[in-house]
Order: sequence, then C-alpha cells, then structure tokens
Amino acid sequence: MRNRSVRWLVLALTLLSLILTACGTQPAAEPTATPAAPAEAFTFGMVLVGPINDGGWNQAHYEGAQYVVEKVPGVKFIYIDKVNPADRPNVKVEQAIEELIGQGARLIITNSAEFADGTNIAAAAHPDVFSIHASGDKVLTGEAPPNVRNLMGRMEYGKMIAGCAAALTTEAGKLAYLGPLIDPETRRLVNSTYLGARYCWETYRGRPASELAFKVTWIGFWFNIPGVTLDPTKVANDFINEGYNVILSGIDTTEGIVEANKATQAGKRVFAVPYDFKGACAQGEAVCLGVPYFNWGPDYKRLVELARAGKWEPAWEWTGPNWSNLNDPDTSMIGFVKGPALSAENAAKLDEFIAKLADGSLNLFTGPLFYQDGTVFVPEGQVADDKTIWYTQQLLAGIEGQSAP
Amino acid sequence: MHIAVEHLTKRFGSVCANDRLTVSFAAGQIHGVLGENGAGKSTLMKLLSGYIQPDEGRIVFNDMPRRLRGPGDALAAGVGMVQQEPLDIPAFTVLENLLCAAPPGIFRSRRAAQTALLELAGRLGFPVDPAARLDQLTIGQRQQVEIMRLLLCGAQVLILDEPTTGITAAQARALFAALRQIAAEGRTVLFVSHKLEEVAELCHTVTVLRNGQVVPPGQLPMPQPQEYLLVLMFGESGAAPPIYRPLPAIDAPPVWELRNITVRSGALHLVELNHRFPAGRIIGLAGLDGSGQQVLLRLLAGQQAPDRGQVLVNGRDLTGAGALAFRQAGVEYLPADRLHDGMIGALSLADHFALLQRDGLLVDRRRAEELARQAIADYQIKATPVTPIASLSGGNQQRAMLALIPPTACGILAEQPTRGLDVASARAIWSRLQARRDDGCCIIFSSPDLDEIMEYSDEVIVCFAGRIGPPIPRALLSASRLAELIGGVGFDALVNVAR
Amino acid sequence: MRTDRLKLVASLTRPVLALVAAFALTTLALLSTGVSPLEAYRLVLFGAFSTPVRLSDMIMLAAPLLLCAVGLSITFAGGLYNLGVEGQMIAGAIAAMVPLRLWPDWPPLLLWLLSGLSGATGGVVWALLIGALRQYANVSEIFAGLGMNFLASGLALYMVLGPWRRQTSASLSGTDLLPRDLWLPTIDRLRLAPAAPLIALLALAVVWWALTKTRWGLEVRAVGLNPAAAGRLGVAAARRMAETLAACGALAGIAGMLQVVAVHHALIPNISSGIGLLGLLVALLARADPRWLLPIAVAFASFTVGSIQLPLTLGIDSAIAGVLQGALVLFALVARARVR
Amino acid sequence: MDQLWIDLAAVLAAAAPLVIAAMGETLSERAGVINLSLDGTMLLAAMTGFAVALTTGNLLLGFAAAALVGAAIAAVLGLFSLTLGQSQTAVGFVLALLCTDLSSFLGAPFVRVPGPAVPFTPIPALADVPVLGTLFFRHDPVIYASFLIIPATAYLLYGTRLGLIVRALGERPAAVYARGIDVIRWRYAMLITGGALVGIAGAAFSLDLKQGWSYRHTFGAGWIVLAIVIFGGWRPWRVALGCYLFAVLEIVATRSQSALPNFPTQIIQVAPFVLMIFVLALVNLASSPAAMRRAATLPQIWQRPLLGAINRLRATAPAALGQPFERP
Repeated sequence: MRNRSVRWLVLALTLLSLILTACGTQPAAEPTATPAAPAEAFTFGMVLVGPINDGGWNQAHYEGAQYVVEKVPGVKFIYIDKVNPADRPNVKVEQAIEELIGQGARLIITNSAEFADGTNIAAAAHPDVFSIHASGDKVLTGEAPPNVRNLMGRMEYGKMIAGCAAALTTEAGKLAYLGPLIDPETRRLVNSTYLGARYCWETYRGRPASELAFKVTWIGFWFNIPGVTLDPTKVANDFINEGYNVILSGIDTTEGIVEANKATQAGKRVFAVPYDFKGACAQGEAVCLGVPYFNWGPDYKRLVELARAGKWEPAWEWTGPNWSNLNDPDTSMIGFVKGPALSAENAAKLDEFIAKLADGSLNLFTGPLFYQDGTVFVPEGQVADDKTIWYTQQLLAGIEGQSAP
Repeated sequence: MHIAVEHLTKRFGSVCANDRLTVSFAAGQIHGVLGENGAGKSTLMKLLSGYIQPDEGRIVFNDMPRRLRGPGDALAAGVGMVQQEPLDIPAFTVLENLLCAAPPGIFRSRRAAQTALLELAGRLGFPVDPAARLDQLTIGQRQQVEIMRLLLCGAQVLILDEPTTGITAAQARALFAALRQIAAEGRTVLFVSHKLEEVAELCHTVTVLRNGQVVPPGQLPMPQPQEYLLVLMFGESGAAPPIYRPLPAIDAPPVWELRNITVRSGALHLVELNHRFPAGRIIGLAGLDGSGQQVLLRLLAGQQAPDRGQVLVNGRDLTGAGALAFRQAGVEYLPADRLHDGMIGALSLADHFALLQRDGLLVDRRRAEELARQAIADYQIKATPVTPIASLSGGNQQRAMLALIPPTACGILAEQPTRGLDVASARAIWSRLQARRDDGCCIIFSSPDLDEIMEYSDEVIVCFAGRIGPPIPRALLSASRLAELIGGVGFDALVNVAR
Repeated sequence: MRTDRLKLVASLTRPVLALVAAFALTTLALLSTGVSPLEAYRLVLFGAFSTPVRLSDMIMLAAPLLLCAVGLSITFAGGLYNLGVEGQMIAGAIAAMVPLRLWPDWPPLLLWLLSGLSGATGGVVWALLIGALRQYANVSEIFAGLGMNFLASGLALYMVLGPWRRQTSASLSGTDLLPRDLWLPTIDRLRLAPAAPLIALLALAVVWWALTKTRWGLEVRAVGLNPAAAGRLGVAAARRMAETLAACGALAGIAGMLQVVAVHHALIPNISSGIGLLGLLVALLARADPRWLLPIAVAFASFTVGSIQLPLTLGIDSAIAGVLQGALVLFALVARARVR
Repeated sequence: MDQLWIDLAAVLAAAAPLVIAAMGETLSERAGVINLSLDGTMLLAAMTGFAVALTTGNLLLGFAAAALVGAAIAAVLGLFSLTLGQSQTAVGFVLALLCTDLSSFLGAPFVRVPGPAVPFTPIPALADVPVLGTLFFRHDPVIYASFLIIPATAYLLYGTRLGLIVRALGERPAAVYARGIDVIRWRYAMLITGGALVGIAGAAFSLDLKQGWSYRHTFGAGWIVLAIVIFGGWRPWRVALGCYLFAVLEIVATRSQSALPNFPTQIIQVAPFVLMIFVLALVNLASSPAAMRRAATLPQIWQRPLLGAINRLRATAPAALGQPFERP
C-alpha cells in the first residue's frame, strides 16, 4: 500500500516538474528595475491598473516610462502593475504607492480613473512626493492636494480618425464599439468616434447618417474581470453574429481585434480598430484598420524633469497631437497608425480627413449636436469648449447603447 | 469442485478468528456451517471467497493450492459467495447486473445473456424479469438473481451466508429446492446459518465452528441430534431451552394511540390504522422486510408524519410534531444500525451522557462521567467512560445504547435489537428490555428472526404487504402459524376476525 | 509496542514532510521564473514584518481572515463545507453600508454598532438561505454556497453600479468614500484600526469557549460527526446545522463590515477579496482546532502582504503566495492520512 | 430567421469547452469521484496548453499538454483521496485554489501574447446545407469534438460493458469489487480520463474560443460545469443541454444591454449559476415526499403529466458519489 503511494507521489511530482520546466523555458518576465542607475538616481514609480503587457492602455504607459529611462540619464523606474480588485484583491492603490515610495520613488504616476481617491490619499500623506494621476480631473475640481498633477491626451482626435477609418471601410454601415465602463471620458470618446464615423460616412461615402448603425456595448470595466464584467470576447463575438463588421475597441485589452481576426479567418469579413497602444495591430494585422494610440513618453519626460528640478505646480493638462507629424515619438501625445487592412484608396481619404482636422477647418464638436434623449449638447452655430467636452453627459443621438449605468 | 482448507489461520489484531482450521467440502453436496456469532464462520467464508487473505495455512481447490487475492480470483477459480444482502447494484436492471464486469467471453451479447439467464431461471424455478430494476425487487428475489449470476459466471462452489434472513417462507422453500438442484448438478454448496432446523432440512453434512476452530475436528454427516449440535455451538449452557414467562393481564393505559391513520411511504400505503399500544408489554412486529414494520416504527417515533389521522403519546396529540417532540414525550427509538444512526462513534459514553443533559449552558463533565461509570457497572459494558463508542464490540455498543435510554422513557421502539449479536449478548439485552417492560414501558420491536419474536413478545403484530394486523397474544400463536401469517396465509381472516 | 513507536515517529515526521513538500513545490515554481527562491521566500515569509506600514496591512488582512476562519471552524465542527462564506462576507458588507448611508450624521459609535449588527444580520440571512436550500431542497451546501456567492457578488455589483453609484460615473472602484469620521479610527498614519483585530480575537475566544465548553458546542460536534444519531439522542440536528451556518454567517458578515469601515471605506464589488476562500484554507489547515487558527491566519495574511513586494523587487507574480498557501494545506491533508 | 440560426450556431460553439469539461466530470462522478478542482484545473490546463502551443508552434502538442495537466491534477486528487483516504471535497477545493494561483504565477510571461489558434474548418459539402450547415458544420475541430463527445459519452456509459462497470463504480463499488474489479484502479482511470478531458476543455478556451492567456482566463467556468453536471442529473445528454442553456443565458446577458437602458447588465451574468441552483432546488422540492403526497391528491388528468415531468427532471446522484471505497 505505502509503496504504491510513494510511487504515485514520485510520478505526480515528476509530471508536475515537467510542466514547470516546460513553462520555465520561456523568457522570464521583463526585469522591473533598470539596472545600475547612477548613485544620485531619481526614482519614479508607476501604479498600473492592468498588466504591463496588455497590448493596450497599460503597455502604452509602461513604454512611456521606458522612453523616459532611455532619454533621461540617471533615472530609475519602478512599477507595480495589475492593481485592481480581480488581480490583487487585497491591495489598495495607496498601499501600492506606499510600496513604491518605500523603494525610493520621488514621483508617482497612477494610470487609472479608478485611482483618483487613492492617489489623493497617498499624496496627502507624502507631501514631499509628486504625483501624476493620468486621466483624472481632481486638480480641475480642486479636490487634489498641491503635489498632484493630472495628465491626459486628447484622444478625441484619435477616436475621430478611428471612426472615419471604420466608416470608410464598412460595407453594411454597421459599426460596433466595445466600451469599457461608463463615465464622462468614455462617453466623450464614443461620441468622438461616432462624429468621425458619421462625417466620413456622409462626406466620403455619400450615404445618409440614418443608414449608419453605431452600437456600444459596455463591458463594465477597463478590461475583463471574470464574473464582474461582461466577457469582451463574447461581446465581440456577439457583435459579429449580429452582422457588425467593424469592431472599434475602447477597452484596455485586445479582444476586439482578436475576435475580428478569428471571424475573418472563418470566412466573414470583419475589421477592427484597436486602441491605446501603438503596436496593437500585431494581434491581427489582416483585419486592422489602424490604431489610435497614446504616446506618454514625451510628457512623462517633461514632468520627470520638472519633478527632479523640484519645479512642481498643480496642473490639469490635456495634451493634443502634434498635427504636423502625428506619429512623431518625441512630440506627439496622440497618434494614429494605419493598419494593413485599410485600402490605399481609403487611406488617402483618411489622410484628407486628418488634414482637415489638423488645419482646424473641421471641428466636429460644432453644433447642433444632440444627446440621446434629445437635449442639446452643443447649440447650433457654437463650438463646444474643453469643459463641455470633458464632462460629456450622454451619448449622442444616433448611437445605440447605454448613456448611463 | 472439491474444496478444502488446511491449517488456515486468520487474526484480526489480537483476536484469532480462524485458528489452524482444517476441513474439506466434497462436490455435489450441500454442506451446513454452523456456529454462534463470532465463531469464525464469516471469516472462513471470506477467506474461501477471496475477500480476505489468510495469515497462515492454505486453501485447496480440487487438490490444487490456490492463492486468492480477491473475490475476482475466487470466482475465476469457481467459488462464488452470496452475501446476506446481495452485493448487486440496485440501480441496475437484472440483465445489466448480470453483464456488469462478467468474465470476458461468457456472454457474447445482451441477447445471449438474457437467453442464458431465462434458461437457468427455468431450471432453478426462479421467476425473473431481466428488465426489472433490482431496487424494485425484494431481498429474496435479489438473492435469486445473485445466485444465477454467480452460476452463469461459472461458479462451481456456491457459498450462502445466512441466506434465509429477510426472505419469505415461500422464497426459502424455492431457494432450498434450487440449492438441491444445484448440488445435484455436481456443484458444491456451503450453507452458513445459525438455524439448526434449516441445516437439518437441507444439508448433507455439517461443520460446527466454535472460537475459530472446528468442533469436533472434521465434518459431521447429517442428521445429528439437535441438542448435540447446540452443545457443540454454545457449550453446555447453550442447550438450555428458551424461557417464556406469561405475563399477568394488566389494564394499562396506552402509551401510543393511533387514530384513523393513513400514511404513504414509497410503494406502501397504510390505511385506517387504529391501534392502542399499552404500557407494560413487549410487542413484536413480524413480517417480511418492507411489509410495513419500518413505517409503523417510524410513525410511532414521530419520524414520519401521517397523511391523515392522529398519533397520541400518553394521551397527547403529537401528530406531525417531529421526532424531537416524541422523544421529549418519552419515546425512545433504537435503530438497527447502531453506529450509523444510533450513536456517535467518535464520542465516548461520557460524551453521550453529556449530550443527554438538558439544561445548563455548560457541559457538566463530572456528572456525565459519573453516569457513564454507573452505566458501565450496571450494564457490564467493557469500556471506560472516555472510550470512543466506535471501538466497542457490537454487544457492548448495544448495551451502551440501552444504558442511554433515560429512566423517564415510557415507550421503546427497537429495530432488530439483537442484530449481529451472539446468543449471550442477545440474552443480556433482552433481560434489560424485559426489566424495562416490568417497570411499565411499552416496548415494540421488529425482527426478521421469528424465533426471537416468539421468544420475547407478549403480543405479536403481523405486517403483511403494508397491512398491519391486530395484536395477537403470544400464547395463542405457534411458530408455524406465525410463519404462515407473515407469508399472508390466513392474514385476511385474522384481520376480519379482529373487526 | 512497535506500532506505537511508529505512530509517534509518524506524528512527528509527517508535518515536517508536509512542510518540506509544500516548499519543494513552491520552489519548483519559483525556479521556473529564474529568480532566487531564497530571496522570494525572504519577501513572502518576512516581508510583512519589514515596516510598520506593512505590519499594519498584515493585521488588517488577518482580522477579517481570522473572523472567517473562526466562523468556518464552527461549520466544520458541524460537518458542513460552507463555501458560501465569500457571499456571506459580501452580504454583510452590503448590509453594513445601509445604516452608514442612511444616517451618516448620527454619532459614529452608534453607527459602527448599527453597521456591525446590520452586517452580521446580512451574513446570517445569506447563510440561512444556504441552510434552507440544504434542508428543504436537498441542494448540497457546497453548491448552494457557490450559488449564493455568485448572487451576492451580483448584488454588490448592482449596488455599486446602480443605486449607490458615484455622482459622475459608475465605477468599479466602488461607491463614494465614507465621510472621514465614519472610518474606524486608526493608529496615527498607519492603516491599522485596532478595533478590527480586537473584534477578531474576541470572536476567536468566544467560539473556542463555545465549541469546547458549552453543551451547544458538544451538540454541534455530535451533529457534525453523525447527524442521524445526534437527532436520535435528542439533539435538534437540523437546527444546530442552521445555527452553525448562521454563526459563521454572522462572523463573515462582521468581517465584511470591517472591510467597509476599516479597510476600503466604501463598498467595492470585490469587497470580500477572496478572504473567505482563504479562510477556508486556514480552517482546513487548523483542522477545526481553534488553537491553530490564530497563528495560521497571521501566517497566511503575512504571506499575502509580503508577496506584494515580489513584482516590485523581483519582477515575478505575487500569486506564488497563493501557491504556497494551497500547497501547505494540500500536503497537510496528506500528512493526516492514517497509518494503515 | 437566419439571425436565429447564426445565434444558435454561436451558442453551440460557445458551449464547446463547457461540454467537453462537463463530459469529463460526468465520467469521474459516474465512477463515484467528485473532482472539485475543475476551476483550477481548467485554468492551469488553459495556460499550459497555450504556453506549449506557443513555444512549440504545435497546436496538438498544446492540447496534449493541457490533457496531461488535467490528468496529472486528477491523479493528485486520486492519490490524496482514493489512496490516502482524505476527503474528496477538501482536496478538490484546495487543488482548485492552488492551481488557480499556479496558473497566474507560471502564466505571467504569456499574458496577452498573441499565439496560435485552432483554424476554422468548415466541412466541405455539408457546410453549405441550409440551416444544418450553419448550425453544425461551419465550426472548427474543437467544436466538432464537443458535438461528438456527447454521444460518445452516452454510448460509453449506456451502451458498453465498460459503461456498466463505470456506473457500477459510482453506485456500489463493493459489488464491482466482488466481481473481481480493482475499484481503486478503475476509479483512478475514470478520474484521470475525466481530468484529461477537463484539461482539453481548458485548452479549448485558450487555443480556440477565448484565444490567448490572461489572468484567470476561464475563471468561474469550472464551478459552472460542476453545477451543470448536477443540473443534468449525471446524464450526458441532459448535461450537454445544461451547457447549451448556459450559453444561451450568456448571450441574453450581452444582448439585454440595449434593451435595459438604465440597468448594469453585467450583473445578469451571475444569473445562470443562480438559476441552475434555483431550478435544482425546485425540482428537488417538487420530488420531495411531501410534494409527491400532495400531487397524489390531484385529479388523475393532472397527476400523470406532472409526475412524469418531475420524474424526468429529477436528478439522482450516483449512490456512492464522493464516498471512499472500503472493501466489504
């Protein structure tokens, strides 16, 4: 009896070790800390809501930090990722920030709207450490301590371009938007996408707006948390089954393009516009119309240098693209890379559209614009100001989907 | 097939269950194996059929020594055992049960198996429906199925362990006829029993076991005088005939009263029960397994609520009040399976007494241990107050269970109170129960053993096919009449007379 | 004689072997990432004790963990696998929020009391639903518990995204933070609210006393060992089972309340944070012997807190703490196998 | 109408991993062993399957590795419960948590890395049959396998001699032992076979229906499968039906967002599990003796269909499920 148990135990352990070694042959996770910083290194830390290799929002931030490390000598970068209730159920933002400060960070970047409270709490507790809360507005509302700044990019433009690319390509005029959670930021991004799509649909395709279907399904968070959010894989599939043939992603991760690619391989013609990260098309080159992305590097570099010099003031910044060269890694916060699936003809029209945005001849936030319930967003003949756009209340009329949870 | 054992020894801990046993069984005969509980019968049979392995000695089939590593080995060698409760799969049909894990190559197809089964059933005189589910059959029918399965799987030696427990008289007759047929076809039958009459009726030889040894050494041809066999089995004291003490008639108030009860349980439907169970009586419930005794006991214990009618305990209507309320009213229920639902194996006797304490937030351990010590002395339980119940022997467990009956109890419901006990333990238990009866308790017990019912009941109630007969005073009943009644013969007349 | 000595040797060597096996498995996993296992163990085992802040985080995790594990040791004594403890914690947290949101202006002390009561009630209700499903509908408590967990997390999600949502957005980061004076008072700048561990220790003491000294405890154990026999001996078995569930639910509910008023200061969707399931591991490892609950809960909480530094310092995932916890319980189960 | 067929085909596809895992668990439980580690097993298998397929570039190797992981975890469960006599529930539960964390830890390098996927392979000719083609023949091999495994499991359990032994193992192992079968070894065999299927189901997620690997990629699926097996009464066809019902409910949760403008529809996701427990409770309540007694008082016309329906819905667990085997 005992002999047999021992034999089984040995067998089981051997099997397990085989599995483990199989996995172990993979390259280990990227090193977190850049090695051998000079003695007087300035350490900045980042708290990320998702994994650094998500192919989206978080990877864009991570690459932004790497940009700083490359460009600024004597800087050390540390981070803690996946700070969210699913991946680290017992870790709160302020706890993560404490850890980073404990490791010597003098500047903290937090990268999720969810982190507003935690960032403020930790910043208040450590007045000598500077904080950047990316995508937040607590400085604008006056709720943030003086050592906090807000930083966000004007992704509205990126989304307009994305919407245009989608409208130029769609056959049936059915666009689907994979939405994260519902808040002013996500609403204004959906609206921007729709405005871009509607403009190009009417202008370049010559079709009436009523023939353009634009549907949003919100999963409930920035990325999939099993059991808490809708599963974006299933939502994307459902779009495809309902006949939508361009999937625009608004979430941090890449399910939209993955599923579109899969459906295309299965004989359907479905395109995708991923989001956030320059390299996101890699998940499905054949279906990628292009990706609007954030390029955090230049702004982070500027702010790191500012912090290092101690010249820190509270500010709420909303940085736009470098219209002369959207994809300049050193100057443009917002970029758009065209994907292989965008036809040359449509690419030309898209360039024309971008040119109009760049020279200011086209402002899509020009009235009259109406919310879903018929109330006025921008009155006739007026142009929306930053604050109106930032605090968008509802989705626009013409979009199918929830405006509020 | 001729089978023999030589110097076979099997120990369980310090107990030597089979002590250098040597005996052989010739082919073509029915061999009785007699002995009291714990004499080593079951151990010998389990050794022969491969369920356990001997420590010393050897088993010889047709002059070939065999090592049996499991019952499969034994069956492959031609030895099959029919357990008291057949080891079949209740959720299967007869045919599925036959095919399940049958030796390879025996049945080519379902159809072939069915044909073989029906052919054998015809030969042995067993009625069988291959498509019937086993859990719809009686124990007797399942036993028949098991016998046929073993024969079809090639058994040349058939071992039957107490086969007549829990089957009808008619089924027993059919079984005996079939066994004679099987022996006549040249097979060997080992018939394990403690019922002398059956062995006398059926067997060609008898082997008596006592304390793990064959007494006297070797087989005896049948017939043998009954008194001689009793002495062999139990020693000198075993021959004493059972005592029957008629009770003075008392006009006692009823402990239980059933009024117009209708109750349904599974296939059984008990209607219009009107019974009074007086104090100071021992009432035996006789009947085949599943004839209604169990339902009646559960009804009286409050474990089953009637669909209609009332149950009164000591004049109080407790209909539907639940087992706990019945217990508080003085009703005590002793289940047949002591460790399954009688007592808690991991707890000690003292713990059990502590559980019986009804008031106080804290456990009064000192008082509980005192009571346990008292019970150990009174009931001659071989244990200490802190020994876990599970490590006691069956007889001691049953005594402990009796000791736990509070002195306030006025009605005791006992399901097979001496199941699995040897004669000495059984007598001790009964003397306790009789003392309770003399103190004014009403004791209702069920037993598959008609002898036990005849021996200890003041009144007997016969259950037949879900109908509950009127109480018959023991003095008016003979063993043969009781056997007829539980088989249904004259049951209607009995009920009508009572009306 | 021989078997006695064997058993003694076995009783000593087996726990050690289990420990070695658990660490062997974890080490294998660590080696596959290429980091130094020793360094990783240093962080996981002792990281929680390296600074006062981490120590306080550990204590604030250990408190609800201990509460759940104590509650579960009652249900284990009663023979039930209460996998629904997560749901009971969530239900407790939701219920605890009710008075806080209804009457935020009342004196904090009164509100905390009300909130604790309400939280315990929420947990009890959730637990009794499992009891009812088991008792009346014959659904095993394991699956009833899982179902109630799903339901509770759905309800929490609904409250956070629906009726109690933030002014501006429906965010999974939870409801608006409670007013500062409703946060359970903490020691200076640590996040340590001394009331939380005190409540947990009090619960441990009371439950230990109740299980070992009282008649109720004896009855619960009897029911756990053999419900049918206990019923025959006059113990209200179904009632005792429901009571063990309710007791566990109450403690889990209080743990949920602590998560609200002492840790997150808001209702978040994942308010239970897997603490209930971790509590099951603690209770399994303690083998329902209350004396072991405290050290194991503290050890497990410090593994979890210590492991946060793994991604920061070594660049590996912190889930290794869970692997270590699981492996310890798994091999401890084997170590208990009888010597045959 | 076409939309309906497309949606149904999507349901058939979406349920494929559940079906495969549920058949595996049905086999184990029919043999009397409850493998509660399912959720962790699926995660670890999904991760390993993806990692192996990615590193070797061979899908089959990925599936094989996943099956191996599932089988190995089942073997560990067997070792601890069948051989060493520990509670199947306790060991299974601990394994579920342990493997979940192990998958997160070991899977870290593979999170959201693009990887290989099972290719779409419509069956020539048959794919163009109206309706049927859409429903059954325009999928990939994993989904075809999920179609085939249902009748295969049903045939194994009800049509073969082997199935008789498997079912008997779960009903009355002592009887199987008496027939010369090594109960423990056979239980191991079924447990490991079932575990391998569960492992393959994990890989069906990461290599096909939910391509790639992320933290807790298939979280919850294992628990759902365990509930579905009970819901399905341990009968393969009914279990499969449970899987498909579950997939339908999930689509409803996704679609309902447009219809319910002010409702956080993601909470509808919890509905399927809760609904299954609820239905199970209802069926059990309806088949309780008290309810049966009440039903018996109904007029005959009602009685027969009602009792028939209850009987059909009633789920009887294998009698020896979860119980250790002791030699008689």
